[in-house]
Formats: sequence, C-alpha cells, structure tokens
Amino acid sequence: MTLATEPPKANFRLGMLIYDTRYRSYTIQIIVLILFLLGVAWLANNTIENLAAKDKDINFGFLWNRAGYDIDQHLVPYTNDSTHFQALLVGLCNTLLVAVIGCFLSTILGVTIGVLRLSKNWLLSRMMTVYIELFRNVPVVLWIILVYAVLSETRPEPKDFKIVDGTSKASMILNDSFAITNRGTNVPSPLLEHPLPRIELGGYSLNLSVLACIFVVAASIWINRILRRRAAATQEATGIRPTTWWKSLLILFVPIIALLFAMGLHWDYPAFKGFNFKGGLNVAHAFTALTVALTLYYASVIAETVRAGIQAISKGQSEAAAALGLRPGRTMNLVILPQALRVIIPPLISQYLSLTKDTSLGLAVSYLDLRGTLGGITLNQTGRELECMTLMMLIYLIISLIISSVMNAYNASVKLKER
Amino acid sequence: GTLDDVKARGELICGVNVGLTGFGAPDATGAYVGFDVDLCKAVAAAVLGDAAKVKYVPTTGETRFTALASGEVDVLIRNSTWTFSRDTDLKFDFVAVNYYDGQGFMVKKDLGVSSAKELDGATVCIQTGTTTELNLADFFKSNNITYTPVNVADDSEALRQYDAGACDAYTTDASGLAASRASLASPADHIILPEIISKEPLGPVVRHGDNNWGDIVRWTYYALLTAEEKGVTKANIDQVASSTTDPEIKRLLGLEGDMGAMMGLDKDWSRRAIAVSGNYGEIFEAHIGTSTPIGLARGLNALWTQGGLQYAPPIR
Amino acid sequence: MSLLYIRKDMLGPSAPPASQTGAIRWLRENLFSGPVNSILTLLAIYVLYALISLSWPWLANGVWTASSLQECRSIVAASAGPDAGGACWAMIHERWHQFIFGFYPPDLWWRPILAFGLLFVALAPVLYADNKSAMSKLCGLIGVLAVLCLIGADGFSFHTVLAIALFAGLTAFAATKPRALLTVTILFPFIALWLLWGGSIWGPITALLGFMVMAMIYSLIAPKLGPVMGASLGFIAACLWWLFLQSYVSEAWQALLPLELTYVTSDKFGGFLLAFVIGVASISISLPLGILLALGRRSDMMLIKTLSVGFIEFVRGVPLITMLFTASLLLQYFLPPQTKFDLILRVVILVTIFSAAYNAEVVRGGLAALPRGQYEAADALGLDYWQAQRLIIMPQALKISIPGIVSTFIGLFKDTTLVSFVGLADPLRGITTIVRADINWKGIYWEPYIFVGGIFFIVCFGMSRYSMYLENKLKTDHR
Amino acid sequence: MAEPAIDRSKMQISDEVAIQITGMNKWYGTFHVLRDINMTVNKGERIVICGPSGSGKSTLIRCINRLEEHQQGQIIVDGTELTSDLKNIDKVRSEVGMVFQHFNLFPHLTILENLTLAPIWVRKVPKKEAEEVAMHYLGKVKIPEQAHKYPGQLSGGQQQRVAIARSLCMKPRIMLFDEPTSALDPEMIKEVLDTMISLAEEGMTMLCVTHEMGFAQAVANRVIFMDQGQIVEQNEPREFFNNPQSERTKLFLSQILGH
Amino acid sequence: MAEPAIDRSKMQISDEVAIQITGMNKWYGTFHVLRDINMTVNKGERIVICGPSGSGKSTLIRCINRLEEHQQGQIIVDGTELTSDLKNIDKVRSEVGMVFQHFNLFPHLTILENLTLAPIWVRKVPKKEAEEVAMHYLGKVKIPEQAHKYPGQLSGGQQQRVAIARSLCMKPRIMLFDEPTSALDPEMIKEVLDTMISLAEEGMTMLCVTHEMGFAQAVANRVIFMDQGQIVEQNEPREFFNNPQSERTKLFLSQILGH
Ligand SMILES: Nc1ncnc2c1ncn2[C@@H]1O[C@H](COP(=O)(O)OP(=O)(O)OP(=O)(O)O)[C@@H](O)[C@H]1O
Ligand SMILES: Nc1ncnc2c1ncn2[C@@H]1O[C@H](COP(=O)(O)OP(=O)(O)OP(=O)(O)O)[C@@H](O)[C@H]1O
Ligand SMILES: [Mg+2]
Ligand SMILES: [Mg+2]
Repeated sequence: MTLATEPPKANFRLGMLIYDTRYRSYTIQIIVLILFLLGVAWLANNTIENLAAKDKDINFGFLWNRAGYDIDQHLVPYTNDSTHFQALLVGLCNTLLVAVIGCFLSTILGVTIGVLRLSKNWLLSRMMTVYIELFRNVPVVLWIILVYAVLSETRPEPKDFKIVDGTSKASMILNDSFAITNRGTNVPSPLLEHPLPRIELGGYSLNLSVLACIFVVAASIWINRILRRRAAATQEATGIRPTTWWKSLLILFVPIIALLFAMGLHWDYPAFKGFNFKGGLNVAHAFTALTVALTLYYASVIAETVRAGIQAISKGQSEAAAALGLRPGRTMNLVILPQALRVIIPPLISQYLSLTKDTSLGLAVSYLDLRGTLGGITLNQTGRELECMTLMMLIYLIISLIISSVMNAYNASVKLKER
Repeated sequence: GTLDDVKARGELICGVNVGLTGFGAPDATGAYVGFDVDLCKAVAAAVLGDAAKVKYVPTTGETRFTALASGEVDVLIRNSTWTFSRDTDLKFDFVAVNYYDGQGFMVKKDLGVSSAKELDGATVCIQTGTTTELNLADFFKSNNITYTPVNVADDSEALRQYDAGACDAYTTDASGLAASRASLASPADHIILPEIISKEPLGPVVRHGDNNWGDIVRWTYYALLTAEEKGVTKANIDQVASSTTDPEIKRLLGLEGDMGAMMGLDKDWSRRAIAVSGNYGEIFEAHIGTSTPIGLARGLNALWTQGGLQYAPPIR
Repeated sequence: MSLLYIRKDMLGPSAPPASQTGAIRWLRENLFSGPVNSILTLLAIYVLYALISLSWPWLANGVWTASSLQECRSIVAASAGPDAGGACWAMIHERWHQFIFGFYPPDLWWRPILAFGLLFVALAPVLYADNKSAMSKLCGLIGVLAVLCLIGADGFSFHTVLAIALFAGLTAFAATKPRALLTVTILFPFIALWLLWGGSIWGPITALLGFMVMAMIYSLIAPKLGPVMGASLGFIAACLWWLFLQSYVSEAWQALLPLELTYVTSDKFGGFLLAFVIGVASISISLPLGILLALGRRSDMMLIKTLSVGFIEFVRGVPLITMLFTASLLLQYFLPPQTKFDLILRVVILVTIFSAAYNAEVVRGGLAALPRGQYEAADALGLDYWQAQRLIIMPQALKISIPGIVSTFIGLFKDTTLVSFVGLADPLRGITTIVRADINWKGIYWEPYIFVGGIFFIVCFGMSRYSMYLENKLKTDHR
Repeated sequence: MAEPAIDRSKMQISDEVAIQITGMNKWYGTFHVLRDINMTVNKGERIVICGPSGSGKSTLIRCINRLEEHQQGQIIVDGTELTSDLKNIDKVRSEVGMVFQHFNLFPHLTILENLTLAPIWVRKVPKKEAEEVAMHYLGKVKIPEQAHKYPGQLSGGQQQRVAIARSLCMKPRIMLFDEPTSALDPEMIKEVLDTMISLAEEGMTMLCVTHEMGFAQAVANRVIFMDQGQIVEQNEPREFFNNPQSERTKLFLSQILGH
Repeated sequence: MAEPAIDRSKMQISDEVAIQITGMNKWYGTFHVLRDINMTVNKGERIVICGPSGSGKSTLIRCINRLEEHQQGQIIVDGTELTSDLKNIDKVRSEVGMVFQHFNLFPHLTILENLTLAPIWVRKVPKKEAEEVAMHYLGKVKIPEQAHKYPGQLSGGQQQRVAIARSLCMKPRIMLFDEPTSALDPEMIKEVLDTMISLAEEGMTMLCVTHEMGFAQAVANRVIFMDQGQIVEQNEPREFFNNPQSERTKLFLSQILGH
C-alpha cells in the first residue's frame, strides 16, 4: 500500500505540535500517556505507602493455607482441611454452575414467554406482559430473597416426611424420588454398579465413567448430524426429505442408555432417616433460590429481547414466504428464525454476561460462590482484602472477556452482507 | 494519635452492628440503642464530655475490620470475638471483654435432642463471615459427627430459616440465641443446648499501635465495671461523689489524684462515662438483662465477686 | 366482450357482518380460536385462580395498627382464627419514614421533598425540550404533589408557603420562558447538595464559582491555544480553587453573611432517599464521563481508544458488588494515607464509574446512529471538532440516547439495593434489617419486602414506560 | 417515455377464466375497505389497477392469494375457491406469484437460495433441478452473474428483478404485482418494467397495481380504476386514458398525468 | 428540459486561479481511487463533473475541502495549499462551500439556526447580523417564510435550497456540489437547479458533480468526464455533448441520454 506520507517539512515549528493534524494526535496521545502513567504511579505509590503503614504486604501465599470452614455444596473435592485455593475453586465452580444452569433455563423460559407474549390469545399475552413487567422492574435481589423465603416457608419440614403409623404429613413427589423440604431439595443421585476405574493423575483423579458417557453422547450427536446431512443430500437429489426424527431419537438416546445400563446405573433415592433425608443428593435452597430467581428475572429480560427480535423481522418477510406457498412452520424455520436469531443473539449474550455477574448476588442468600468463598469467608479470615479482591475481579473479568469474545465472533460470522 | 483526632473532630466514630437486637440497632426514631452502643456513649462522654457526640457507622461482618484498619472508625464495638489471629495478624488490639459469650445451639424441643453431640446429621444454620463457622467445623470434627451447614447472611434471616424449620439447629453466640429465642412466637418450644462449644470473648477493638487510645477505651470500660463493683449507679453517682470516703471510689470519680491526665483526659472522665447510662450492670439490665424480652442472665458476665468473670483491674 | 364498466352510484360503507363484531366474537378470536388456544386460556385462568386464592386471605387479614408483631399475630388470631395468616402492615405504618427517609431528622423532611420536586423541574427542559405547555404542566403537577407531601410531612408551615411560591414561580417561568428553566437544571446539583446536606450556603456557591473559574479560563485560553488546552487549564485552575481557596472564601463569606441550613451528616441518609441520592448523583455525573469515554472509544487515536475500551470493558466485566466492596475495602489502599471520606461518597464515586461505562456504550450507540453526513456537513462549514461535537453531534446523539440512558438509570436505581452489602441503609435490606433488629418487629418477613418491592416497581415501571414512549416518539420524528 | 416496441404476438387472451371474484366485501374491523367487488380475469389478460392512495388496490390483490381474508362473496382462482380450507389456499398460492413494492427478498440467503427455497420446500423439486430453473430465470431478468451474492449487495432494480424471478421459479400461472417500481430510483424503473413487459409478451396472466401509465398503455389490455374500495371504472387503456367516463377518473388522471 | 433563459452577463471567467490541483493521487487502503489528477479552475468558472458511478467524482471534490485527505500531489485552493496544517484547512473550508447529495441539514436546529450556526461560531459574526445575512440568502433561495421551521418539516427540494443557502451564509468564494439533485423527486429538481443557475449568474466559482445534462449545457463553461479515478476528457459543454472524443465518453453519454 502506498500511504505516501510526505517527509516533514524542514521548517518544523513548535506550533505544528498543536496545529498540524499529523503531529497533533501524537502530542495529545503523549500527554494522555503521561497523565495516565502519572495516575497509575500515584495509585501504586499510595498503595505501597498504605501497605507499609499497615505493615502489610502483597502475598498470595495464604491461598495455600488451611481454609478451615465448610462449604455445603462443592463440585470438586473439599473439606475444611483443604486450602483456601481449593475453596476458591469450589466457589468458582459454584458460580459457573449457577451461571450455566441459569443461562440455560432462562433462555428456555424467556423464549417461551417471549413467543407467548406475541400469541393471539389475549389473556395469555397479557399475563406474559404482567410477568415481564413485574420481574423487570423490581431489584433482582428481592426476587432472590423472596424465592428463598417461599422455598423455606411453604415447603414442609423433613420430619413431616417421617412415616408414623403408615402415614406421613408430607409426601415425596415423582414416585417417591424427589422431596422438596424447607431446607433443600432431595433428588436421587445416580450410582454405578460397575463403574469404570478412575485414573490418578498427580493429585487429581479422572473419572473414566463420566468420560465414557461424554464420549458416547458426543458420538451420538455426531452420528445424528451425519444422518441429517444424509437426509439433506437425499432431499437435494430427489426433492423429498426422508423422515428422520425417530431415527434421530434412537441414535441420540439408545447408546447412552445402553452404556449406563451396562455400567449398572441405579438411583440412590433419598429416604428419611434421623433428622434428615439420607442418600441421594441434597440441593441447598440457596442454590435453588439463586438459580430460580435469576432464571425468572432474566427470562423476563430475554423474553423482551426475543419479542423485539421477532418483531424486528418485517411483516413483508412472512408475507413473501406465504405468497411463495410456504406453510407457517416452514416460514418460521427457514425465513423468520434465521433472521431473528441474528437480532436476538447479541443482546442475548450480553444478558448471559449480566446473569453471570449477577450470580454474585448469591450473597443475599449466602450462597457460597466465588464471592462467598474467596471474596467472603477467605477474605474475612485472612484479612487480605487487596489480594482477594484483585483475584476475584480478575476471575470475573476473564469470564466476561471469554463470553464477550464469543459474542464478537458470532456477530462477525452472521453479519448480513451489504453493499 | 486517635485521641487528638477525636478531639479535633469533636465526634467519636464508633463502628457498630448493622442491627443486632439488644446490642446495637437504630430504634424507630433512628437513634442507636443497645448494650454495645452504651459503651460507645460512655467513651464519647469520657473523651468529649458529651455522650451524644458519637457517629455510629454500621458495619457488616465483612466490612468491620477494614473500616477499623482504614481509620474509618475510631473504635469497633460490635460483638467481635477476640482471637489470636485478629489480634496479631490483622493488627488490632482487643482492649477488654465486655461480654463473655460462647457459641451454642438452639433447637426445637420436639426434636428430642438434649445435647449437641446428638446432632449427627443435622442441618445447622450459621452466619457467614464470623468465627462461628470455624468453631462449628471444629466441634463436629472432634466429635466425629457430620452436619450440613446452611449459610445465612444475618441473624434475622437465620432466625426465619430456623423458625420455618429450614435447619434443625441454629448456632451462634449464646447471647444471640437468647435474643432470638425471645422473639419467636412461643419461646418455650425451643431450648438452648447446654454445650457451649467455643469461647467467644466479645470486646471493643482498636487499631494496633495507638496504645493511649486503647487505654482510654479499656479504662472507660473498666470504670463502668468498677462502678458496679462499688455500687455506683447513674442515680446515685452525685450523692456518692459527695459523701464517699472509699479511696478507690474517689479515684474512680476523679475526686482524688489525676488519673485522667495520664491518658490525656480531664479529671471527670470516668464520672461522665458512668453518668451516661449507669454502670456495667445497669447497662446490661437495660438492654439484655432478664427484665428485657431478651432475658439474658448475667452468667459468665457477673462480677467476679458473684462468680462471674468480669474483673476490673484496680484503678490506681 | 366489452370492457367498459362504470359504477354509477358509489356505495357507502356498510357495517361488517354480525360475525365480525360483538363480545362473543372477541372471545372466540382472542381466547378460544382453536383447541390449543382454548387449553392455554383455561390454563391461564387456573394459574390466576391459584395465585389469588393463595395470597388473598393473607392480604385480606392484614392488620394496620398494632405496636408489635406479637400484637399483630394476636389480632389476626382473634379475627380470623388461630391458624390464619395475616399481613402485619402495622410495621409499615410505624416505620414507613425509615424506608423513605432513613434517619433524616423528621423536622427537616421538607428539604428532601423539595429537592425531589426540584429534580423534576430540572429535568423538564431535558425531557420536553421546547414544549412549553408540557413543561408547565409538569412543573405545576410536581409543585402540587410536593406541597401535598410537605403538608403531610409537617403540617402547613413556613416551608409550605415557600414551596408554593417557588413552584408557582417556576411554573410561570416554564409557561413563559422555558429556556430559563435550564438555569434550574444547571444549578440543581448545587441546590440539591445544599438542601440535602445543609450547612452554609456559601459552600455550594463557592463550589459553583470553581466552575465559573473554569469557564473563564477556558474562554480566555481557548481562542489562543485551542479548546483542549483551554479546558484542561481551566480544569486545573478549578481544581486548585476547590482544593486550596474555596474553603477560605466560603468561610469568609459565611462570617460576613451567615446563611445556613442545619447540617445533616451522611449517616442519616437511608431508605429511598439514599437510593435516589446515589442513583441521581451517579447518573448525572456519569453522563459527561460516559460521553467522554464514548468519544474516546470512537477516537482515531490508538492510545486514547485503547484506554477507553480497556476501561469500559473492565468495568462492564466485573459485578457491581465487587465495585462496592472495592469502595468499602480497597479504596483506602489507593488513596493517599490519611484521606478519609464518607462511605456514601465513595459508593457514589464507584457507582458513577460503573454507570459511566454503561452510559458510554449507550452514547456510543447514539453516536453511531447519526448519519456520517452530519459530521461532514459540520466539517465542511469549518466547525472544529469540539464545536461540531457540542453544537451538532451531541445534541442529536444524546436525544437518541435518552431511552438508553433511562434504562441505565432504571438498572442503576435497582442496583442501589446492593449498597446494603457494604453496610449502608438501603430500603430493601438495610432498613429491613434494622427494623427487624427491633424486638417488637423481630420475625417480620414479607411485609417490608412487599412494600419496598412495590415502590421499586412503581418507580421503575413508570420510568420504563416513559422510555418506551420516548423510543416510539423518536422513531417517528427522527427523520 | 417513448412507447417501446412490444411484441404483442403471444399476448392473446383466452376464454378460460383465471380469476373470478363475485360480490366480494372486506372489512378491517369496522372499516369497510372493499365493497362489492365483481371482476373476471381471463387467462392471458394483463390488467393494470390504479386509483388514489388508500382506495384498496393492495388489499384487493392481496385477497387474491389470501394474504388477506375476505368476509363476504366469492373468489375463485383457477377453479379453486378461496375459503379457509388450508389445502385450497396452498393450491392457489402455488399458482399465483406475487411481487411486492419492497421486494421482500430474504436477506440471509443468497440470490440463488432465495430462488430455490420455495421450489425445494414447496414443490419438492430436487435441488439441482431447482437451481437450473433458477439460473434460467435469473438469465431472463438479466442478472445471472449475481447468483451468489446476497440481496443487500444488489441495487434496488436488481433486487426487484430477483423478486420477479423468485416468483417465476414457482411457475405460476398468474402474477400479481403491487407497485413493483414505486420504491425504485428513476434509473432503475426501466429495467424492472422491461422485465415485466417481457413477461407479458410471453402470455402471462398479470394483475398489476401501478402508476406507470406508460406501462399501462403499452402492455395492459384493461385498466381498472378503484376508489373508496370500489371499482369505479374499467376500460381498455387507450379509451381509459383518452376518454375517461366518470368524474373521479378524470380528476385522478388529471392529477397523475399533470406533473 | 428546455434550455432556460440564462443571463450570462456576469458569468465572466477571470484569469486568477481559484483551485490548482497537480499530480494528485489518492488511495483508500490499497485501492487507487484518484490517479494523477491535474486541473486548474479559474475564478468564475462553472465546471460540471460527470462520469460513471464509482469513478471518483465525489472523492475528487471532497478532497478539495479536505473532507478526504490526498496522499500525493498538491491541491492549492485560493492560494492556500492543503496540508495537514489545521490552520490552512480551516482557511480553505471557510472559503469553500459544499452542498451534499443528502442535504445534511442539522435536524435539531431550525432553518435559521442552521444558517447562522457557522457564521456565529466560525466567523464570529454577531447573532443579529448573522440572522440578517441568513434571511437575505433564504430570500434568495425563495423560502424566507420557512425560517423558523425545522428541516424535517420541509420538502426535499426546499431542504436542498436551505443547504445551499447555508453554504452561502459563509460567503464562500467557491461552491462544491455533490449530486445536489439526485436524492430529489423529479418535481423538486427544477427548483434546486434554478437556485444553482441564479448562483452561476452571479459569477460564483462552482464545481458541480451532476448528471443533469440540461444544467451542464446551460450553465457550465467546462465539463469534465471522469472514469476509474482519472480525468478522461474535458471540454466545453456543446462540444462535449455533441462531439465526444473518447470511446468511454461516447458510451457513457449514450447510456445517460438514452433512457
Ligand atoms: N391491516 C389493516 N388494518 C386496518 N386498516 C388497513 C389495514 N391495511 C390497510 N388498511 C386500510 O385500508 C385501506 C386500503 O388500503 P390499501 O393498502 O389496500 O390501499 P392502496 O390502494 O393500496 O393504497 P396505496 O396506493 O397507498 O398503497 C386504507 O385506508 C388503509 O388505511
Ligand atoms: N471510505 C471509503 N473507503 C474505501 N473505498 C471507498 C470509500 N469511499 C469511496 N470508496 C470507493 O472509491 C470509489 C470512488 O468513490 P466515489 O464516491 O468518489 O465515486 P463517485 O464517482 O462519486 O460515484 P457515485 O456516482 O456513485 O457517487 C468507489 O469505488 C468507492 O467504492
Ligand atoms: Mg398499496
Ligand atoms: Mg458520489
């Protein structure tokens, strides 16, 4: 490329630093850079002085000390003898767990509500409007607290499940496998009779059974895709698309069921013993409340996004499709959705981003997420605010950056081609 | 030092609880009242001569120590437990113990439990950001039994959970348990288990290194205690002052010697402190004692002469 | 076949066939147009029924006057049977003022009320531009409401008269010279500061003088050294004024002419008063910051762009809670030793930074929506960058951005509830905790949440409707 | 516009009826938008519909392929009566092509995909065949080289020609045009009109809402003038323009030809 | 368009050079958009630039008031060379007025404010005086009664005339027009052209990108034809239209006059 810049004129004047477009931008940038560096230096200097005055230092060594507190929900192995770092990991996993489940559920709920809101059923669409407005316009913290309260106030105590003289005050649902008590939800947990061995890898152990399941599911999905591609090819060649849905179902579900059967899957049902349910998995209400409240709240936001996205596709598109003889279902699949998704997905991903950040509100129900462990108890026990907060912000920032880079990549890939 | 700051400012900044029944909370008019709050007032009266010149900064479990360390508050009187690491690693000074507490358990009577050791498998409500969670872990571990913690943000939330049956037991400092029990619909249906699983000496905290300021808070507190020991009350203080012959009372009330000057205060400092809301016993009874709905017995907090632990060093 | 056809007499419109009108048709079309729809309708009716039957008895048994929760319980038990639940609104009745004003002294409530009323007057020129009648209606309405609130708060007093006179005057202004109200807009921050915190009037006035110093220096220097230099030197001069001279001058004047309101410390702020102070202060300070950041992000200069992007993405990447904890835990590390300032102020600063990043994105959207031609026309007329921004670009971009800014504000306003996590008395958790620490109300749970949630809903819903209305209006009248 | 040389050899009108509308009425809510429409269109006819804005022209032709529902009277297209029977609607729609004022191309599909979408999914034509047909019609509208671009990358005139080709790919017997040129820049109008003329030359039955009077005179065999939801006058073009009968028509023509 | 009766008495071309472009080249990225442009415009000249779309006409005249930066060669406007020196740029811009295809009026300001904005802020004229001048030019473009309306309330033709008046308020010595009529409905083109003609009659130096050949023939004293970023041919209008020299010009003229 030939951006032939002329050599600076010999008679360079100082005034040119301000008046010459070429130099001016450098002048400004250098001034800004200096100011910025001065600012950073000032902050750093203050920090050093303050640390010195308080006789503190910056040291992340505390992460390897014993944490000493318990966390009821941990996805990675943890006891109160584990290190603060392990507690951090537990917290991070808890954060991510709520974020992932919340995103998933709120998308489903939000899309449903958004579509129902556009429904021709007057009552239904009004109810959805009320739902959306109600949830959007009240602080999400309130919803978290309220859901939590509803769960623990309206559900029976575990001891009501105790069978006295053949009856009990409360009963489990779904064929005696789920019990929602006021202190948690007891769900059956899967157990394997002949699990595959674990592989020890320097401190961490790899669960082959889980790996096998993941592998099988992935393989099924892959085969299913091949099947669908075949169908498409047939359609291209003959014009008629073979029915595939039952084949898809078979391919998707039979192998994994077979594998689980082979490994001897059975369920460990919760049952009432002593004070509490034993066996199965106890999901704490803090988790449920946070997830449900975030789901409900973000569903209302997502519903609006979806509605706006669908409405952004002009009526002309569906009319044109109808005029060509396409049925409404096909029109939705082939014309409206592909376009609406382009409008919907970018804001949707920013909703995901906010949802992920809002998991930190688990504070209101003392959910031990990243903020609760690293930024809460650990910070409190060790008194290392600077380190804990920095680390916590950094982790959140990384999560956010990952999500938004996914968004940018998506945006770039679906951008409509224009002149 | 802090004393000069406070004097210059004309106001004592006292870190208190955001809201803990009996110990410190704003009432309907927004004025802070409570057991801890009265100590703040006494310090203010001693230092500034006016018990009203206190600014209360509500602190949460998470922000309290930072607030003190950063100088946002002059003194933290907020049921904080004196522990080794807080004293050393966090660089604070606990100047005295104004309330000897210990972590206990409250359960419903119909649970049929009479000892904490029977709590195997129980669900326990516990506030985060306090020493209680560490004690709890230690206790269950040493007894080889298991439990499920339910973390809650604050006392009222814990109480609601417990009341709704979301946990079998509620653990916190025994003082808090008593207060909570009192506010339940039928207190008689709940019992506080006999085990006290930890030592929770609660006391005012100041920053490490400012010893004079620490002395002021410490001796203000001991003055209140000594007053109780010597029978000096809010009501009779003036009368005692004019009639007493007891040299210790004379020293206490500034009638003899000049103890105040040694801390940079005037002679009447302790007299003012006592005059605000009376001696230790009076404060105790007014806010958390048996005549209040909270109904705490003096127990460990009785004077040493009455079998308790409250023992003020001699003022001389 | 002859093609010619002429209609001799034109047909008038006739009514649609019966099947096209009437309630039955409406029902059939809107509720029972098909099996799926009918099922959905029935389902919806069932859900409605379940919700109402669940909550109605509790609401209906509500008790409005009692002095403690125990009393409430016994009243409900007496009237509706021992097992019936009932709301205990008595708590709200006794403590409503803490939810609204926090611990603000009751005899000074007229000050926040007045400030809140003036807020709307200050907003009027922004909301309605040149629409005289709308503006005067708004001013009048707000005036009436404010006066009613004042009478409710402390009877008919001197303040009521003051307020009547003030709002009558402002309404008259709005009706005659709407532009003059802009002065109120500009002065509002200082008036509000003074009304809310009180103290000597010379404080805000001398603070305002700082801006005048800035303007003066700017007008002296800008023609010679360019607007950037002018602005920065002006800013430096203003900072010097604020840091070193202001307090002396204001004290001197205070000595000469003492004019002051009772000083109210920040720790008296709580409830919705606190939420509004944080919300309004943050949004109004963050807007200029956001504009600068947005301009920075669109700048051609690499460094400035990078810094702006970095800042915006950083702030948007971390949860607000961590920012608040930074305000209460970390700020002390970053400031010179011994600097201390108010937690509210720190929170406002951090929340401002937070909303600045969001506003920057909103404004950037507004800037991007402007056609390139506007920039080019400004260039071609010889306007320089700052003139073009100020006269051409910003007025339009901001107008487009108003709905987005309102949304940011709604979000921010809702997020003010998070300040309770650093020990401030927000209405949702802060005040509620305090109320529950009272032995009389210990154990009360739903009522305060419903009360506070209701107010939040009304405020936020109102604002979101307004922003929707704006969006529709802009859609039609922007070209 | 100079009268183009038009080959009228194929433009013969058969006696078979393509569209038959009798006593048709339509309301939007309580607004009576079409009033007592009676009209017969034979195979091969080229009809231009004109009239002031809001007179119901668009509504009329949209009723013909049931984009709007009529409430009274009968519409029979190619022997199929339009009722709410879905099968009939499908049948009619696959016989009738429609071109809109704003093109309504699918912006997320390439030109070729736009053209093959309906044949593949509605007519179940194999893809390859559909593409051949599509290329054929693209050639007809003179833009075969644009096949792999996206609609957004074409000029308005090109887009409208693609829209016409898209309809043609379904091999309709009747084509409806709703102001096909009114959203176009003047330079592009001609290319679209040319395409339409060539279509007429091949004997397609066409109903066209347009204000291009040149086109009407050159191609139409009948002009229908509508006002207030009614057919006010119809005639063959020369007569219609030179010798309008009703007052309204005269007024309208004076306005439209005046400028 | 019939040739309007034009008063050529004042349309005299002086010997002074208004614009001098030598060896100018410009790239967008790697795309060479203007190639070796050499051109001299004297005071009072009225130059029409035409050429196919994308040939660089707009870019050329946008370089003249530095809306685009050139990378090689020299542009001297009224004795001031355009370099990156801001002062020179400001000077040139205040000498050169520009009218855009899409008017680019400021929609948030009234017509009068649109007109007085630049005089007040750039030329530092007192407001009152600026308003007098503005009303004078509004009268000239024949819409003084619209002064207090907003641009959105005017028709396209009126807006374009306001845009011209806005440029004139800065009392420029040179006016640049970039397809001033191509975004207008046919009925409005004439009123804008009339305004431009009256400007020419007063001896304004004008560079005008346009495809209105009637205007070119009536007013221009030189027509420049550009293609692929180069000046391909220039001549006085009559010769240019009747006797084009290069093949490209012939082709272009046949297209543009053909339809
Ligand atoms: N969906 C609708 N609901 C209610 N009224 C409608 C609807 N669509 C059109 N109308 C009204 O019906 C009348 C006829 O509309 P139509 O679009 O058929 O007119 P037109 O003759 O095509 O006008 P134009 O030349 O402007 O396109 C108009 O008055 C219009 O306002
Ligand atoms: N900002 C830009 N970046 C890259 N290429 C550009 C840019 N602006 C214009 N071009 C290209 O430069 C060439 C000349 O553009 P220009 O607008 O000068 O043409 P024109 O002769 O005015 O055409 P038209 O008659 O369509 O207005 C075109 O090929 C165009 O695509
Ligand atoms: Mg129409
Ligand atoms: Mg151009």
